[in-house]
Amino acid sequence: MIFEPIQIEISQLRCERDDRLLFKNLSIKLESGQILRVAGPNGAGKTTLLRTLAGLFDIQEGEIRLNQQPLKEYLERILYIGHKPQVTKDLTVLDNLKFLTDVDETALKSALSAVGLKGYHDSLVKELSQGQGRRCALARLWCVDAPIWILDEPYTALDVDMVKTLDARITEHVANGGVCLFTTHQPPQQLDYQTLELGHVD
Amino acid sequence: MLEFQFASLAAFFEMAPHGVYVWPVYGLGLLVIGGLTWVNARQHRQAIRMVQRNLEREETHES
Amino acid sequence: MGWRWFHQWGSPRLFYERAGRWQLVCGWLALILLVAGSLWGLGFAPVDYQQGNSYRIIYLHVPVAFLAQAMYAAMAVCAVVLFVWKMKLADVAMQAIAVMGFAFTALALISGAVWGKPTWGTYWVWDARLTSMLILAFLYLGVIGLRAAIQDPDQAGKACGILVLVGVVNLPIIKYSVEWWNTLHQPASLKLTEKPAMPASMWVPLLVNILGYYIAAAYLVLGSMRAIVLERERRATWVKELVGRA
Amino acid sequence: MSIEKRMLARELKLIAARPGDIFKPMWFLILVISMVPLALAPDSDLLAEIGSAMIWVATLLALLLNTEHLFQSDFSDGVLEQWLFLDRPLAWLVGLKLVAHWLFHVLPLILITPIAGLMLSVPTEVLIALLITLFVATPALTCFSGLGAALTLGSSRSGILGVLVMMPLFVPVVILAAGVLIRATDGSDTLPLLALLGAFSVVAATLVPIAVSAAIRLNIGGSN
Repeated sequence: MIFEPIQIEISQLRCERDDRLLFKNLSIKLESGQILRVAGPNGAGKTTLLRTLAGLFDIQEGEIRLNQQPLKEYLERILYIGHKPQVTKDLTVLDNLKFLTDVDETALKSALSAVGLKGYHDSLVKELSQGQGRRCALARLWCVDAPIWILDEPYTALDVDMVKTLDARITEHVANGGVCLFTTHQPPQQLDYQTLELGHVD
Repeated sequence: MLEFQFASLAAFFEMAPHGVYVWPVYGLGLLVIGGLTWVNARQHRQAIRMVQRNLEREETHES
Repeated sequence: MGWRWFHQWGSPRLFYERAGRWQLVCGWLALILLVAGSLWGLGFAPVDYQQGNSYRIIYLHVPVAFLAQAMYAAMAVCAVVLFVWKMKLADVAMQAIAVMGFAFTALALISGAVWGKPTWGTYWVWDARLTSMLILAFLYLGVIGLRAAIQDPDQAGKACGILVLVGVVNLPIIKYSVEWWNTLHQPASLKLTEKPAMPASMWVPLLVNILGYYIAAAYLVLGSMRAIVLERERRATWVKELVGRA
Repeated sequence: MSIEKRMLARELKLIAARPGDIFKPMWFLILVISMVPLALAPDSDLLAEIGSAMIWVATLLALLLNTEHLFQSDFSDGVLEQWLFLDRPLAWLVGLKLVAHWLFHVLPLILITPIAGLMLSVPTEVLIALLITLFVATPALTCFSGLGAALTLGSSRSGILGVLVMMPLFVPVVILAAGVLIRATDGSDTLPLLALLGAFSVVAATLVPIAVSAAIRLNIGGSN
């Protein structure tokens, strides 16, 4: 599906946590088709920035606007996958997806085969390996049509094949007019992205 | 209206027959208010000392 | 323009400076009032014909019990200010009041229990007032415990704010239900402080002491708030300057 | 499927996956009740007199233990933060979760109290009153313990803090319920008290979810 044009405007964002200034005067513009990698050392505020953009943290100072509208109006157009597992261990792969998405079962199953979990839909997440659990969480990228993707460490615990699959999916998503923001410590090879370096305040 | 109700100071401190109840209560009241005053002062001193230590650390860091 | 004072008080630095002066005034005033009121109540107020001298505990028990409840309400006001105006100083006040409020509640409980011994012949009776005071003490403990359990001060403040607001809505319900429960189980009992028309020679010193304890509470809360402000603002330039000068 | 249906379906599946969650509180309740005659005396008159109060307190404790970790696993798995992106206000979702919790976790607990009543030789009419008070009062208790659970989400070493924080707020409910039981023993009219208790539950069930959602949002805002 093709998304309507999106414009994310971050202006003069400033954030402090536990008495430490993480970033200030942060201004970025993002448009449909762009991929932004938020980089920086541990504790630089990457997760904080992503969570602020996803509306999970309150904005301390500055402004975030989506298509000239305040962020709050846009939350259902955001797909956020954090670095926590995002899946319930005691549920099956399919039930996990069913709770968070409003998509029919065939679409869910094709999403699962896209992430290499074909035939695993009836397995409990706790029976899967860590990488497979991560795949289950990422399967939502194949079945939810939110234009804005915010992915915190999506590559963690993924094997080479799955990294390629994910890169291809992100490329496809932005080609359709979506936007993707992510953090990672292993720079992906096959993506055409811009980088925002955090961790240089003071 | 203001007339001392006890025959002597000794009788006042004895406060028969309830001095054993009345005086400890007032003593405790004094202890609580005095104790909290002391705790506040100590907390204040500690905060100042902490800022001082931080300042010293910053100075040695810079030089 | 009318709001300027409000925002000025919200500034930690201005508060710290002004509160120092206020604290001094409150401290001396409380000392004078409390010494006068307590001596008056202990030595000069007439003896109660029913309870004898034990009733003189009233000059500590009643003011402290009033304060215990008033301070919970004050915490609720602080919680509202914190949520509506996002004023961090309100959270500082909430933290200070919780500890002081608990201390006064404990004092009210203990003085009530000691008073109970000569009156009822036992230290603890499930009297309506003592029971609601006990529950109030648990509520205070909850607020203190919750703050201690959460590391981030901002988050702890907001969590306590929610708890205090829920608590203050419940407090009157708790009070009335406890009173009703008390009549349900023990219809006629001797109340500690319910007296038919106290003579002026008895209630004037009580009034002096009530005022004195209120001002003493203000003195203690201001003192505690100053220490907390300093601690929380330890990285602010004004604190560093202040300490550097000293 | 609507979010409401999905929520209930998920709750049912979770129960199927962890049946122990339902049975442990029941086990606890019966165990506590069996301790009463052992600690007191096997005198059925005495037991009948204090029985209903003991069952009430034991059920209260079982409910608290049961609700204490209501949001904990969803919070640490990061599923709870996904609730913010669902197309409903958080307070509504929290309310649903509490309803589901009451239906699947609290109701079974109430349903086994007659067994506890038989163990303590509680008279039938009091037992019926006991069941009714539990039905009417537990929604409020569930909401408040849910709030305790939500407030302490962010602190890793909270222990039973959520229980300690919320317990004082149960006082009116316990007093009203005890009033109903006393009147049931006398044979006098219990309806006015039950109505009050019901009103308390209704108000709690409408307002407390808002506080719970504020507490959850606050803890999500603070976690990394």
